[in-house]
Amino acid sequence: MNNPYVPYPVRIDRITIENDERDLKSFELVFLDPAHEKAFQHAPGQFAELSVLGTGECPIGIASSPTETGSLLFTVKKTGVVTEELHRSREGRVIGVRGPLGNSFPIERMKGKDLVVVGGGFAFTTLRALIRYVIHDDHRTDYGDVTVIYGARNPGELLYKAELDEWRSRDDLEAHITVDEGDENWTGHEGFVPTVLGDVAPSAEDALIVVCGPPVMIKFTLPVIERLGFAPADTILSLEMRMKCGIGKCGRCNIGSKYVCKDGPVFTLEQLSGLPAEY
Amino acid sequence: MSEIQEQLRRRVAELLREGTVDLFIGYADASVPLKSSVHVARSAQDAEALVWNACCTSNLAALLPDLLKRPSGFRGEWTPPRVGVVAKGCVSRSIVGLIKAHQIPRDAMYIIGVSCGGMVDRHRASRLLGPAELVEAEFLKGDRLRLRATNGLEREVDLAEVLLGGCRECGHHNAVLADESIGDPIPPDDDIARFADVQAFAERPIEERWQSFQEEVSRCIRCYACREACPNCYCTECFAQETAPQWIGVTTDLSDLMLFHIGRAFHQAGRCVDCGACVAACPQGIDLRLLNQKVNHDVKSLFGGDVGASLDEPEPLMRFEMTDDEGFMTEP
Amino acid sequence: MTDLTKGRGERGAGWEPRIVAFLCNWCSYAGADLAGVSRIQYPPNVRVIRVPCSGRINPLFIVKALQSGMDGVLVSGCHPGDCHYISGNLYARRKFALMKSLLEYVGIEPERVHFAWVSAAEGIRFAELLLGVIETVREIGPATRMIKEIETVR
Amino acid sequence: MNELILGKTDLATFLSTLARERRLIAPLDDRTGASFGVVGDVAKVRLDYRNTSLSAKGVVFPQTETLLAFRDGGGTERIPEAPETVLFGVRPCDARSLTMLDKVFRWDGTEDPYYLERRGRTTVVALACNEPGPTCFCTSVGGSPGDETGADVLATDLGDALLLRAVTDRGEVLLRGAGDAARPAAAAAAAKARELAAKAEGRLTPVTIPTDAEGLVEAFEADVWSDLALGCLGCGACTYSCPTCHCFDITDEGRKGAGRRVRSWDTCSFPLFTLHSSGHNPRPTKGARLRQRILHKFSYCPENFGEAFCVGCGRCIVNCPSGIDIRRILERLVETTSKAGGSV
Repeated sequence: MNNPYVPYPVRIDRITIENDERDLKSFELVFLDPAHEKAFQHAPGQFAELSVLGTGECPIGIASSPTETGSLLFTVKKTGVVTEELHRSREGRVIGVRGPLGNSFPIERMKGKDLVVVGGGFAFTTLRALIRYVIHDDHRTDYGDVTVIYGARNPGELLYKAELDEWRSRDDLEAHITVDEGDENWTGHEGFVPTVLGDVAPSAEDALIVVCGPPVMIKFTLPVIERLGFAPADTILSLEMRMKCGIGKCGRCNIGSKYVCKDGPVFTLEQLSGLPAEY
Repeated sequence: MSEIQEQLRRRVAELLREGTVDLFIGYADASVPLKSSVHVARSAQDAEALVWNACCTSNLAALLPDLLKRPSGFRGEWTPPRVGVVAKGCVSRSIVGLIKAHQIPRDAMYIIGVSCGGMVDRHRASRLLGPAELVEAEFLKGDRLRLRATNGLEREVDLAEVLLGGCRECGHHNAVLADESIGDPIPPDDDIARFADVQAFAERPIEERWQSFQEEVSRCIRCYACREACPNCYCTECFAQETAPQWIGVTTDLSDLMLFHIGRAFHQAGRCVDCGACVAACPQGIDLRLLNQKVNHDVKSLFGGDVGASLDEPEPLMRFEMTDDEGFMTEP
Repeated sequence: MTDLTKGRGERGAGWEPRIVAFLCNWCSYAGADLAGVSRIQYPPNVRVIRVPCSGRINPLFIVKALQSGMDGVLVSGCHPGDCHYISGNLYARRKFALMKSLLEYVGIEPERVHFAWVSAAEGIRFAELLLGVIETVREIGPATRMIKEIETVR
Repeated sequence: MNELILGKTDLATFLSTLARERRLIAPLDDRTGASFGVVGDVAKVRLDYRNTSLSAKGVVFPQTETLLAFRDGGGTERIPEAPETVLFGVRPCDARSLTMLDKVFRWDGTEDPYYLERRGRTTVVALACNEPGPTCFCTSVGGSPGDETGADVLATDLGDALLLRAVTDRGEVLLRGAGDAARPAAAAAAAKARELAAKAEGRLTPVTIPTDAEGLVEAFEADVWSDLALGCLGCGACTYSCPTCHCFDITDEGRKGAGRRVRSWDTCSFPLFTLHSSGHNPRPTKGARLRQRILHKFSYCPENFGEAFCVGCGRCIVNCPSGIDIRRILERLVETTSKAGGSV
């Protein structure tokens, strides 16, 4: 019986600091054992428990797409005991990863449809995995137009800055990057994500919209999504919840009868509206 | 006790009808013998369920901070509800402690003081029936109590024999702070040997003390009923569950249980009114009083004072004297 | 299968008591420093933790040290009246008296936990105090009570 | 071979044979009445208790257990080498609760090796209830004083003897190995057992249980919860003594690069249970937390596992410091939700 509580050992290959405040870092993790790498087949939208023996575990979305072989990318904000220990770690340290956990974005159902990806702040991690998967040469033709709207408080807080520029230059992807407050050399949008989404007004016709961000952004974005004509069944969200086991046993991450770690973290707005408002 | 109950019900109904209070906290019957439940009356009709008997072991002061504090995330102007509470001696002393600690505003409360002859220790009474479960308890004339078990076994006993430890040594039968009082005051009985159990335990050899301390805390299941039942435990984050720093492990290892109980008892210094709510709340029947009373004894003998006796008496650990004892210190 | 994560020696040959000392920065730490500066020898059994004032010492520090397997704990601050913060030591004295009494009451050997006042000028007195504590702890042997043994790989 | 009579005088020899090659756990004298413990002296085993204060779940789901041990970054799993165990004298409600825990720890094919290792080595000898107590309500949640669910052997106290009936193969193996202390039972014994069970069943007062899972969720917004929770202290006494509560925490311990990852019981009554590191808490009030305990048992588990996770043992009623009675909560809920459910 394989033990779902035992993490795969991985080495921190590269650490990149993502924002000026230095409380957001991306960790590239490499499996020590190729057999583990083969076993760890994930899909965009899934998460994993990062394990630091002696400190604990924390659930973090997988930021790399399955098309990026060789390593897994996790972007971690320093907020708690385990994330602080991760931020203190140096390249070369061996930690653990447990997963892949939870469900993924409905990449099959998205085929043949236009995609609108709306992200805010550091919740952009699993959305990056989705975008990288969709625009990958093997998959791009399966999907229609792709519109990305991603916002952060200020330019310094934007994740994956290099990639954002590359996406903006692509012709098969429409990327709108916005910040609440620009600085002198900021040339992109200036405004909150919901307003930019309203201005860009992507068509809801035969399209799915994926939105992930801090609660305040979700609160103001959902009405805009509704106004644009996206049906609740076509509005896809990825939720965050306090988690420990990640495999539907420890009883802590439920919303109504659904466990965010097992039945989520990806839900449609339609599913969510059927659940009690306790998230 | 029952005339106090009648008067209490009538007064609370009036207070609610007049709107002097928005809600009144008291006791009601529970479905388990020798136990009462916490009852919140919002209407005159609710007041009918209020009871006053020898099973009212909860310290109602423990519920006041939650009710009288601005709910987290509340927008706009918030005024605390007018809360009424029935207060026996120890509950009123806990209320005094909470007022001094700025946890509850005096003016938002209407306190009905009651004279209290002591509450039954449910564990102590049930133990008289062995493993069979206590099914029925009946208070008889002359402060007697008849107990009946599932297997029909019956025992009759003096109430005094099964009272909570704190009640047997009680020095405050009447409320020290109240807006009105019910029941004629009970005079203090001065000839009781206070801290007798602490003295007896302290005189036992150190190995024996260590052995029984281990036995007592090894029964703990970390459910924190003792902490949640205690009015002194109003911290938003308890040292026992802190993660940065993590003082104790989230385990039932004996060492972690010991640290929890030593830490909890130590935090009672100069604040514990010996109401026995923790002893009554513990599902494992642990003698928590063993530690609380030791700290109370030391505070009394070293620093004097009477816990929760008056609003203007400063807390013993919030002040010092130049002449404080140093006998415990080590000289080279 | 329980294994000790730290090398806690048995009373056998070569066992040396391990003491942790919480010293207040302004007096006792300075006193310990003075002892060193004036070449007064005192054994290396002690690990010093400097705290701003004896008033900063949370009684949980003491039980946490015992839980981690320390054989002895010394807590030292300024003499009453000398406290850099006027009354830190005076408030602390009450807490220390209660903690010492409670620990002994539950069965921790009184020789394990020591409280003292050492001023910045008392280098010799600090060394003597420390020698006394080490000998007292040596007499009662290694700590066995309240220690948290964490199961791990050998 | 599946029905034996064991005279009370031979009980000691029967238990000793069991205890010889297995770990025997049975109710022993305890200041809270009776509590499960490893049996040293078989004479200490009690049969005259109504139920233990804590449930028997600790035998298969201990309050604290090591998941992994590690040193210098390398971790190894710590699957327990659980001994063959006989859990003797467990009441039918507790035996049934084990089948519910099985569902959680085997849910959707994700198997919990720690629980299943212990569970697989445990033989359950249940003791039917002849005298249910005032806080029992097993018949209202699909159980009964003579229920066999979850038991490998069902014992019934006939007064001077115990009728032992093997329910599963594992039970049969146990009885076969019990030596000659017990002899095949006459038909009359089984009839008497059934009669005792029926009499016991008659003494239980039914409780109206909300059986409509969705209907209950409609009560989610009702302010009945904050009322019900006013007296609640938010402690773990009810959940830690409940046989079907299975929530747990995972934390790490260790010094200088060596230590362990521990699983320990946790409860939805504590605010820290769902507190996000951002400070947000989806269940900020006692009312929300009490709602989770009730809805998890009577709405979410029926939906996920097909049955309410309550066996009617009444421990949460006996152990609640504030005298909160789950039966009153359930009745109040049935009133509040439109569709009333009778007893199952």
